[in-house]
Order: sequence, then structure tokens, then C-alpha cells
Amino acid sequence: MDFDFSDDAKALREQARKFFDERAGPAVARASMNGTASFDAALWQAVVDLGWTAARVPEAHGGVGMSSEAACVLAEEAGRSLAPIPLAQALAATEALIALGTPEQQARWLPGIADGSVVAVTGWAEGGTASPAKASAKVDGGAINGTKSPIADLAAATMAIVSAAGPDGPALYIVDLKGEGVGVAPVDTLDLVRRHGTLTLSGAAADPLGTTAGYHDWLDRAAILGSFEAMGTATAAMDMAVAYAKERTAFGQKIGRYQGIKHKCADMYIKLELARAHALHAAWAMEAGAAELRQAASAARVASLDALAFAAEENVQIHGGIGFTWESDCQFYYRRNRALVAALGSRNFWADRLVRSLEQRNAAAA
Amino acid sequence: MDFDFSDDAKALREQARKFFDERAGPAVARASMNGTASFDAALWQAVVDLGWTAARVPEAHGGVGMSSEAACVLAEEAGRSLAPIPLAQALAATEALIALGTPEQQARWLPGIADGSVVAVTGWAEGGTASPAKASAKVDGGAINGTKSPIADLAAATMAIVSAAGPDGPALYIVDLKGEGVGVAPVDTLDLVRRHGTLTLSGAAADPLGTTAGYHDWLDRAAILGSFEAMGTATAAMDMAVAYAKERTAFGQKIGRYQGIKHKCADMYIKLELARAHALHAAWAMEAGAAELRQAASAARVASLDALAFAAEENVQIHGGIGFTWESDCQFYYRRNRALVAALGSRNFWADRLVRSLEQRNAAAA
Amino acid sequence: MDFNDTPDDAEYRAKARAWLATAAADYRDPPARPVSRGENVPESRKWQKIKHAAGYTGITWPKAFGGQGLSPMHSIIFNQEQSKYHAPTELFAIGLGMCIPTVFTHGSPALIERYVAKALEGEEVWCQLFSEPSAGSDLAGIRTKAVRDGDDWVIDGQKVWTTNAHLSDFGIIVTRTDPSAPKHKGLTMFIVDMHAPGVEARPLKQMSGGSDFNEVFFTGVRVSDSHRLGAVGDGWKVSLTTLMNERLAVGGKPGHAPGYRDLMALAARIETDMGPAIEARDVRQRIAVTYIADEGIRLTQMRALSALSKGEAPGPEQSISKVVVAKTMQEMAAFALDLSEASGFTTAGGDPGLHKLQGSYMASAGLRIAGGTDEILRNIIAERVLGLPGDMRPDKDTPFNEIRAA
Amino acid sequence: MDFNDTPDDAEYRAKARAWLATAAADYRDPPARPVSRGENVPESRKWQKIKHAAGYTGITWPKAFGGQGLSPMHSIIFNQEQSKYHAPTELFAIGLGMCIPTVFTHGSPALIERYVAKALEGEEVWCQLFSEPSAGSDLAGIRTKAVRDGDDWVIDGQKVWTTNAHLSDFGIIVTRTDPSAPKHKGLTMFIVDMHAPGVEARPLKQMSGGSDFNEVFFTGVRVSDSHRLGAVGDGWKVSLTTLMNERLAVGGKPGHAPGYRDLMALAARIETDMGPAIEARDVRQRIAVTYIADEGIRLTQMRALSALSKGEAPGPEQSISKVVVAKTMQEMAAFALDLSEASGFTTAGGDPGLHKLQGSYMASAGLRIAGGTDEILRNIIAERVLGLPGDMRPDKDTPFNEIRAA
Repeated sequence: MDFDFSDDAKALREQARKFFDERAGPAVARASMNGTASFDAALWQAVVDLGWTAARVPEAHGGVGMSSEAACVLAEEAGRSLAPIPLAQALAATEALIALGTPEQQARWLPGIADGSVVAVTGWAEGGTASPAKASAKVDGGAINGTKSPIADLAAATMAIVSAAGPDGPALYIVDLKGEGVGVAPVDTLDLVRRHGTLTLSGAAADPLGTTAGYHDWLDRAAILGSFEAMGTATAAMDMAVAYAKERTAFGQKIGRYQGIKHKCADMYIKLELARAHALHAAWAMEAGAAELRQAASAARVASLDALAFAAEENVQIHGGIGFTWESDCQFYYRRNRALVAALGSRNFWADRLVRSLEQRNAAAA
Repeated sequence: MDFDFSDDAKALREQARKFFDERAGPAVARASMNGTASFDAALWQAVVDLGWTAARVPEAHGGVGMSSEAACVLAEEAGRSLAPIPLAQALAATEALIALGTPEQQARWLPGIADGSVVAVTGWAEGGTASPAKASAKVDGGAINGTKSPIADLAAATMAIVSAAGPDGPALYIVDLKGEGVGVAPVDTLDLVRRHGTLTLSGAAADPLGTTAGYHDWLDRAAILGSFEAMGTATAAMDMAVAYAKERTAFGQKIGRYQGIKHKCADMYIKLELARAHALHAAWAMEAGAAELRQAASAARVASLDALAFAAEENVQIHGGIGFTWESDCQFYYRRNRALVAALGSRNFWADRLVRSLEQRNAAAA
Repeated sequence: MDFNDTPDDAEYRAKARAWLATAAADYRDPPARPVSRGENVPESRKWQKIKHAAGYTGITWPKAFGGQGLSPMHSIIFNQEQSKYHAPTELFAIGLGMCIPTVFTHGSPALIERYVAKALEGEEVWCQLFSEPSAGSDLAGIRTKAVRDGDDWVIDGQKVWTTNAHLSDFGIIVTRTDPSAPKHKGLTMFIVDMHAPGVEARPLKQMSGGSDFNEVFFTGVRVSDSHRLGAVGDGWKVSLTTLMNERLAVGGKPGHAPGYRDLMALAARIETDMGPAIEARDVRQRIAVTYIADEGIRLTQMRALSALSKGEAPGPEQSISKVVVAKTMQEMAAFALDLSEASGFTTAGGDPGLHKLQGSYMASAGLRIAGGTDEILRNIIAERVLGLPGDMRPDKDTPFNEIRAA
Repeated sequence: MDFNDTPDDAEYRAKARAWLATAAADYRDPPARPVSRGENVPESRKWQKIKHAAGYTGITWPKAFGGQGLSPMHSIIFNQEQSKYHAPTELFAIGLGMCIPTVFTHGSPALIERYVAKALEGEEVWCQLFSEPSAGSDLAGIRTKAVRDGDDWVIDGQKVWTTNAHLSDFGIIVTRTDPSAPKHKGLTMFIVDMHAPGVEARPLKQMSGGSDFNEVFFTGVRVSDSHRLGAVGDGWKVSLTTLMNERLAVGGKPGHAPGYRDLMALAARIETDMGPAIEARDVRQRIAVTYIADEGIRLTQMRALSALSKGEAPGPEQSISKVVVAKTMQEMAAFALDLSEASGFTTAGGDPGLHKLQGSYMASAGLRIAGGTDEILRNIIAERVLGLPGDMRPDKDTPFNEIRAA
């Protein structure tokens, strides 16, 4: 048994952690928040140069052809470092193209993603209260009409993979953002570092990417990547809280000595390790194409959102007054928590999806 | 403003606390558990002699004619002391007769309740998973058929007020347990102190007590008494936990010095005081016949069940190994917690009822 | 039980209500546009003077200090009636609620003569300079020092979380005057002139984006010994007077904060994949839990008012208020934002109910800390109400300058 | 990633499976009626001897002590395969898992010679005598004393929570031999003969009604100094050997305990006023939360097995197991009983799924305490995994007989 990442994936993780430790982190996130650019272009170029957008792209399309484990570790490290670049979006889009794309679609888009000439984003939301199970945008004769919002990192994107109502339910469509009928505008959100946009589609050309079943399969894969990202962010919040608890003194003791603080840190760790177990399982299911994919992805998503919300909220609390200031880094995790919930549908959607997949498994076994 | 019990009710509470401190408590509960009698008859006779079953009964029917506050404080003290007597049942039955009974019904039953010659119980459950909103027992031509179970203190009862399907939904009926067609059998439950029974009705005479609206009104009143009982039991569990936390030493300190224990005790108090605020409000609404009755009763019930579950569970935890032994008194609160949930419908039923009453209030205001 | 006023209280309420109907007529409607604290100073002064002339200031203060010598219930009744208008009252809340009672309790006759009446009449604005970056929950850990120099003291250090510092004329400040004494014993309190050279107030921006507080830097600020409050070394005891008043003030739910009604209204508007959100069991349970907290705290405050109205001291149950309110706000807001999916994340667009909940999600993280963290408040409940022993305090008797730095 | 055995592991598993198919054939079906622990002794001995003869005992022990000298993964593989049968293995679990490794790590050659082989062959049953009424979480607080008398020691005191004490031939016992030393330093461990005069084991009834443990009273029990394990005063260090083994053993979910599948099955049978329980959002969320805990712990254990299988040490994440399992059981059971209304309260009648959940509600209260309370386990995670400082320990260096009694 080998229930762990491959040595290749581990090496990539180490490399990414080292790189982001040097080049990203809260200070870079703050600079990005205070700036006007939609993301950190220099950092993004360095990431492209390191070949990380190419990691998952097959060699035939100019990539490195690594397993999906590579995408998982990159998502986790991007989440940990808060790196203000569209890497998580690129990974989710790449996964969609690999899993659902025709050879032509792959040949058209993957080389550009690998070499950085294409900046790809994904988007399902339509600004309202609907879950990822719904899409109102409509495709008619290859032209798409509707509004997708918020989409992370939209401003700099050159292509988008969005959901729209297909014949059997929502399905994915590729939109070349340089084409006709495409409107892009910024939209304010609770996350001040990761910029989001609204995509208005008025008869833009829409290239179908898989079926409704394919859309749901992609949702699971994107949720797995999102779980690793959320775990990375939660880990950084926990590390920040633990470091402060070791350093801050009140009433003559390090505050980490008080069980009120200490047990909170332990609970962060407990939630995170539960999430990690499910995320690893889901990573295995994704790579192996296992029947447990939906169940594992749903569990990983719910567990990682729980871990992130708790770590982000209690990190502020452990820091006390200083943690509530604008100058503190606590806000980045507190706000990103909301971004990652919004990115792929809330806890309730995925809890329901998990139970539905368990019911289907039971029905199949009966 | 005077948001507190009347001096009369407070005096009765003091009297009851003093009496139960001397005559009831965990040791008496244990003796009752280890014995075979269905309740402590001597203690019950003393309570009847003190006039507590007569407290609410109008003077015209041989009682003292106190306000419903008297029933609240008696329920709380009975709950605190775990007294193995059918007092909570007598209070709930009395409330039904006062609120819904015809002069004839009141004249027939209340004098007996007041002087102890009638032991009255109430029962809505039918052994399954239905909430108090349902009743399957049927009344046809004044004869009732069905099974009501579990009913607390049934073995010694001489009359029962039970729900059955009326023309507009469940309604209450009085059954003389000394009549024909009545079967009484013990039923085992998680509560080993308060004995329960199954009432099998096969064409027994059923005397209708109010309408379906009256039944729901009674449910609210019974829930308020039940909230005071649950608060009393929760307070006793909290007091036990706090006393142990002050006395037990581990690692060179009283365990109450550790925030892990200390904050648990604070949380018990917080939940209990929230419950108390709602219970007081509900007591006022009951006595004043206020429009807020349903809303206040539902909130008091949910809050008091939350307070009791937490206090009962964490009291065991604070006691550690010794708290999990048969010899420890912790089990009485842990088990009674389940009895008080079962007594009147679960937390979910009452949370839903609360929101429904808020919705109706909103609709009326709109 | 009876939710009505006693005859006495009713009479006072009727009188106040009648007076306000005329005197506060200009404040019947909210201001046409939001007014900054700074802009509000003249208007605040004006209203304070009007009230003062009519005998509605210092309601609970002794008559000797210019007060009305009435009970806390009278003060509450006036505030309840006043709160039906949009009169500007915030500017003087801390000065009259916390600072000046400390001055007339611990100050010399000369200080009382100089400061109390002017504050009461709205002439001068006050702030409270207690918290420091390394003295939050552990207030006795303050490092701002005051060193004796002839008839003066020279103050150096930094205070934080100071409300209205930039608008204040005076402040009460706790300083360390004897670093070789144990931490609670080497403190002394002074009145400091906020316009004196060396005092600099900077706005402190919060995580939520607002700037409700200041940082205040003191560099060689001179204060005459005549402006000392209480004896040298008694600053801890003196500050307890102020804090006792703060604990009474902090606690209830912030007036603008969303509650269970907002969650109900939101849920009534949301259609989930499985039907209307308001029909879902988890949503109904969350509404119920929020109602129990919100209304439970309101009713608990009614219990306190009831005690006050009978001339009794409020019970210890008041201590649960803030810890319940803050965490309930955060949990409800998080639940509501989850329920709102994408629209709970975007801050643009047109749902004011949702924006209020977003604001509450941000603000509640601060409310769980301000005026005592959740953890400190649980300690207080456990120790003062339930009688459990205090935390170990290894630094209690150590000279402050020998305590290892944080 | 790969959930399959390595080739080596697969070979060992195949061999064990083949052997069990014949050797354990009688245990293919569960016993026709529940068998008490006492009744089970001869059968347990028989099965232990059969395994011993075939080389399936002491799998991880050094060959020098009669073991097989294999890795923990081999032991786990054998146990996985063995658990597919209903063979009686409980009686020897504590002796071979905890006591005898302590004997061969700290005992004299003569003790190893006398005891190890007999235990391994199933001749003699062992128990572990550590906890005391006043030494639970704080194990070093034990008061059972051993006083030197010539070549012997005389033991007086009381132990508690001792599994199988009434069936045991020997036990390892921690005693206080120097009350004037600090609490961790005055302890010494011995092997004690459970049939010796002055040893009395009484069953200890639990809140849940069962009696899985004993209290053991020691009155003037003589033990030869030759039966000491480790040096005089080294009992704390020696006991850590035993406890390290216990922490590995305690943790996973009890085999019979209900999990998310039981909640799903129950919810599928219940019709609420608002429709099928399984369709309600709060029920589905509870199932999801329970699945995440149950399966999360199972997967976390897979991570440990994976490390073992690669010859690495399992990571610190194993430490979360028991605290998650116990609280999840209690919360799920309470939820299920609430959902079941009246039928969740009555223990008579015919729903075995519900009775299992009722049992779980009672048992989980004990599981949250046994083998380390929720609070102690959180301390361990925070201190050993996250590196936070330990609690204040004012008694650490105080002579035991000067520590104020509990």
C-alpha cells in the first residue's frame, strides 16, 4: 500500500513551497491588494517559466505530462502562499480540457496554457443564490448569452470555460475572450487580494466541452483541487495562529499555555488532518478514475471548507485586537475563506452531493 | 417592570427546594432505581400533604388557586431534585384541565388531584417516530382505541389525558384508568429512575377535553413546565460538575483552573441563563395569556433541551472515569436528558414550531 | 410578572417623552446623509447643552457633582426614549459614562471643580487611554511609562483602541510609574491634555475596513502631578472604577447588527435546489438558534432592568451577554453567506440585507475580541459567577521589569 | 498512490490467509450465543497455542524473545486477516500488546526467561495495573505504595479500570516507593501475582450497565524485589513503554460501534412531519459530517499503514483518532435518538439499529474519557504535534507527600 503522493509530486511540492516562501506570502498578497493590477504578473511569469502551468499538459501538447497529483500539490502550495496569480484557475481549466476536450480542443488550448500565452479561467456562478447544479446562460447555434459572475482572475484571462444550460442540464463551453460578444468588468467581493470579474456574454462563440455528465465529473475534479487549495490556506492560518500563541504573553504566560487557546489550535489541526485524509483519498480517486470519485471529492470539499472556516475565524480570535487590524495578515485568510466557498458551491451543496453518492452506492450494492 | 416571579411563587420555590434537598436528590433517585416500586410513594404523599398538587387547583375545587407561576417553580425544583414522583405529570394534567376542561370535568377530577386521590398523567407518544403533531389513536362514539407509549409514571396513575385523532387533528381525551378496556404495562426506557408504561386502549371510555387548538395550546403550556423541569435538572448537573471541578486535583491543580474545564462550566451557565430568560418570558406569556405564548414556549423548550443535553453530557466528561461508573450520580442526568426530550417532542419539532409562529407573527404584521 | 413601568418610572418616562417631543423634534428623522464623527462635534455639543439645561445629563450622578441623583432605571428610561430620535449622543458616551465618574471618584476637589461641569455641559470631550499593543486582555501589562520630574510627570509610550482620541480634549491614562513593583502595583492614572505637545492620535484601520479607533503616541508629554487620579501606584484600583462602568456599557447587541429577522427575511427570498430555503430544516433550526440567542440576551437585559427598577442589583446573568451576541453574529452571518452562494461573496449589487450580513461577518470577528475576548469572558463567568479558581498567574508578584518580555 | 499491498506484504497476506482458512475454520461463524469473558478462557488459550505453533504470535517481537522479528505491517496484515473470523483474541491483547513488551524491555534475564514464553504460548494471562481513583489523567499521581521489607516489597492500595483483572495470572503494577521524591520520580514498577494473598479484583459497573473493567484492591501483598521492572524510582519511565504501546492500540473506532451507515439506514426508515427524514437538509448534513469523521479516521489509519508498509514511522496525524471517534459517536447517537422521537427513548421493542445507537449514546460518554480524555488528547496534539507549551505544573518538583491532597 502506498497512500501518499508519488516522489515526483512530493518533489514538486517541495519546489513550490520553497519558491512561494520566497516569492509569495502575505506581504505579496498585501502589495497586490494595495495595487491596481488584477494579479502579480511578474510572479505569474516566473510560475509559467517554472513549467507549472505545463505540469499536467500532455507532452504531445508541449507539457510535462505529470499525473493529477501535480495539480493537487500546486493547488495546495498556491493556497498556502496566497499567491496573487491565476494558478488555481489554470489548473481547473487544464483539468477540464484534459478530461473532456476533443483532440482539436486540446491542441488549440493546452499548448498556450503550458507556455503562458493563454490565461484560462473557469466559471459557473451567475451572481445569484443558485448552486453549481444550475445554469441559466443559454447556448443557441454555437452562440452563448448570459452573465457569469464572479469569476476569479477574469481581468487577465484570454479564455474561459463556463457552464451554460445544455440539452440535459448544465454543461461546459469554451469561450475565446478575445472574440466578439464578450464583456469583462471587475466585480467587488469580500476577497480584496484575488480579483474577480463579471463576464457578460452576448452571442459570443461557445465551443461545447463535454456533456452534462462531463460537467459534473469536472466539478468533482475542480472540487478536489479546491480542497487542496483550501487546505493550504487553512494550514497557513493555523501556522500563523500557533506561532503567535507561542510568542504572545498575557498574564505572565505564553497564551499557548492556556487550554482555551491550545485546544483551539488542536481543533484546527484535527479538522485539517480529517480534510487531508479525504483530500488524499480524492486525489487517488481522480488519478485512478475510481468509482469513488464523487464521494471522495464531496467529502474532501466539505471537510476542507470546515477546516478553513475554523482556522480563518479562530486565527483572528487567537491574535486578539491586533488580529482585527487592517495591518494584520489575519484578514487575508478570513476573506479568502469566503472566496473559496463561493468558488465552487457551498458546504450544503457538497454535503448533499456526498450523501447522494452514498445513496447511489447503496442502491447499486442492493 | 417586574420580570421575575411573584413573591408567592418565590416563597413556594424556596419551600420546595428546601423540602427536596432534604427528601429527594440523587440518593433517593438511586434507591428508586434499585427498587421495584414505580415511584416513591412516601415522598409523593408528603408532596400531596404539602398541597403542591393543589397549588394550581382553583379554590372552588378544593385547591389553593395559585397562578401558573406556582406550577413553573414546582416543575423546576422537581427537575433539580430528580424526585421519583409523578409531580411533573400531575402539573401538566392539571394545566390541561384548567385550560380546557368543562366545569363538569374540572369538578370531577381537580379535587382528586388536589387531595391526592387521583394520580393523573398525560401522554401523546405512540412508540414510533412521530412528533406531537400526530396521533393515530382513534375515538369513535366515545370509545378510544390505540396504544400510547411511553407514558411517564403510568403504573400508579388513576387517570390519563391522552391525545387521539380528533375531527380537526389531534385532540385530548380523558380516560379513567379504572374503567374497562384499559391495559397498562411497564416499558423499559433509557431513564432507569422515572418508570414509564404503555397504555393500551381497547374501547375505553374517552371524554373529550377541548379541541385541536386546545391541544396545541396545552402542548405549549406543558412545554413551558417541561422547560422549567429541564432547567432544574440541568442546573443540578452543572452544580455537580462545578463542585467536582473545585475539588478534584490533577497535575497539581484543581481541574477547575484549566480553561478546558472552566470554559465548559461557563458554557453550561451561558446555555442555562439563555434558557432561563426564555422560560421566564414563557411563564409570563402563560399567566398573561399573551399572544407570544407559542413563540415563547417553543423557544424555552429548545433552549432548555440544549442546556440540559450539554450539562448532562459534559458533567460526565468533567468527572472523568469516576463519572462513567454506575455508582456515580452523573448517569441520572445523562439518562433524564433523554426522558425529557421524549416527553414532549424533540428539539427539531419545537424549533420548527418556533419559526412557524414567527412567520405567522410576520404575516399578521404585514 | 409585569412588563409595564412602575408608577414612578411611568411618570418619569412620560415627562421625558413629552420633553423630547419638543426638544428633539429636529432629530425625528435620520440625517439625510451619513455624518462623520468629526463633523458631528458641534451638533453633539449643542444637544448635550440642551439636555443639560433641562436636567437630563448625569442622571445617576450625585447632585454634588452636578448630577440628578436618580437611579440607573431613570437613566435607562431616558436613553430608551432618546433612542427613538436620531440625536447625536456618541461623542460624550465614554467621557460621561467612564472618564468623569473616575474623576469625581478619585480626583482632587480642584480637578472635580475644573473638569466635571465642563464635561457634563458638553464643553469638553474625553477619551479613555488604557489598552496597549502588549496589554490587551492582560491590561496590567501596560508599558507606557510616566517618570516624575519636579512637579510634573513625563509620559512616553503608546495606547491603542482609543475611541474618539482625535476629537478629545482630555483623556484619562494609565501609566507605569514603578517598573520595579509587581505588575498590578506600579501603575498610576492621570488626566492628560490631548492637545499637549507630544500627543499624536492616528486612526487605526480595522480588518473590516472601517476606522472606529485610534492609536495614540505619547512622546515626552508633561502632566502636572496635580492631574493625578488616586495615589501613586494605585492606578490599577482606579482603573477598575472605569472598567466597571465599561462592563455595564459593553454587552448588548450593537444597535445596527443584523439578527434573526434578517436571516428569516433572507431565507424567505432564497430558492434552493431543493425548494425555498425558509422551508429547509437546517435553515429553520439556525433561525431558531439565532432567535434564542438574540431574544435570550434581550430578555436577560429585561431581567436586569427589572432588578434596577426594584432598586436591586442586576444578577450575574448579565455577564453572558457579549460572548453570546458576538459568536451568534458570526455564526449567523457565515450561515447566511453560505446560503447565498455567489451573491454572498460579491459586495457589489443591490441586496442591502445581504450587505448587512457581510458587514456582520467582518465586524463580528472584532466584536468577539473588543471589551474582553470570548476566552476572558468565559473565565470571568467561571470565576466570578461559578466560583472556579483563577488561572495560574506566575507573574503576579514579580517586579514588572523582571517579567520576561513578550 | 496505490491501495494494494506491496509484493512482500501480499505474499505474507496470502500465506496468512491460506493458513487461517484451515486453522480458523471453526471460527468462521459468530458464536451461537454471547460468550462471557470468563467462559472464553479455555478457547482463547487454545487459539493462542495454535497460532504460536504456526509462528503467528509476537510477530513484531525480537526473535530473541520468541517473536518473529517482522515489521508492524506484518502484524497488521495478520490481524486484518484474523479479524475476518470470530476467533477469541481479546484475552491476550493487553498482556502481549503492553505488559510483556515492558517485561522484555525492562525485566531481568530471569524474569524474561520465566514469563515471556508462557505468555506468548497462552499459558498465562496478564493485566496492567496503572490507573487509580485519584490518578486518572494525571497518572503520576498514584498512591498505591510499595514498602521495602527485606528481599520483598509490600504493596497496599487500589487500582481501577483494570481489564481482565479477575482472569489474570499476573499483572504489571506501578507503585509509589518514595513519597518524599517529586511525583514522577518516586515510582517503581513490579510484576505482581494476581493469585497472591491480599489481591482482590471486583467488577466495576459502568454507567452504561456493563462491567468491562475491575477495581483491584491490594492489602499487604508481598512481591519479591526480583520481580521489579527497571530501577527503583524509574517506574514512570518504565510505564511510558507500556503507554506508548497503549496509545497505538486505543484510537480507532470500536469495531461494533455504529457509524454513518447506521444513521443513513435509520433516516431512510423515518417519516417526519415534513417528509422522509433522509431528505431533510439537516439530516443529510449530519450524515456527511459523520461520514467525514468515520471515513476520515479510517483513511488516516491507512496513511499510517502506508508509512509502516514503507518502513517509515506513522505521522503525528494518528493522534487525532480517538478524540474524533468518541465525540462523533456521541453527537451522531444524540442526533439519531432525537430524530427517532419516542422510539429513541424506549429500549424495549424491535429495532436493533436503534438499540445500537442507544448503546452508542451511553458508551460514547465513556469513550470520551477512556485512554485519555478529550481534553488530555487535545493537550497532547497541541504540545507534541504543534509544539505549544505545556500547562503550568506547579507540583512537578514538589515532594509527593507535600502536595496538598485532592
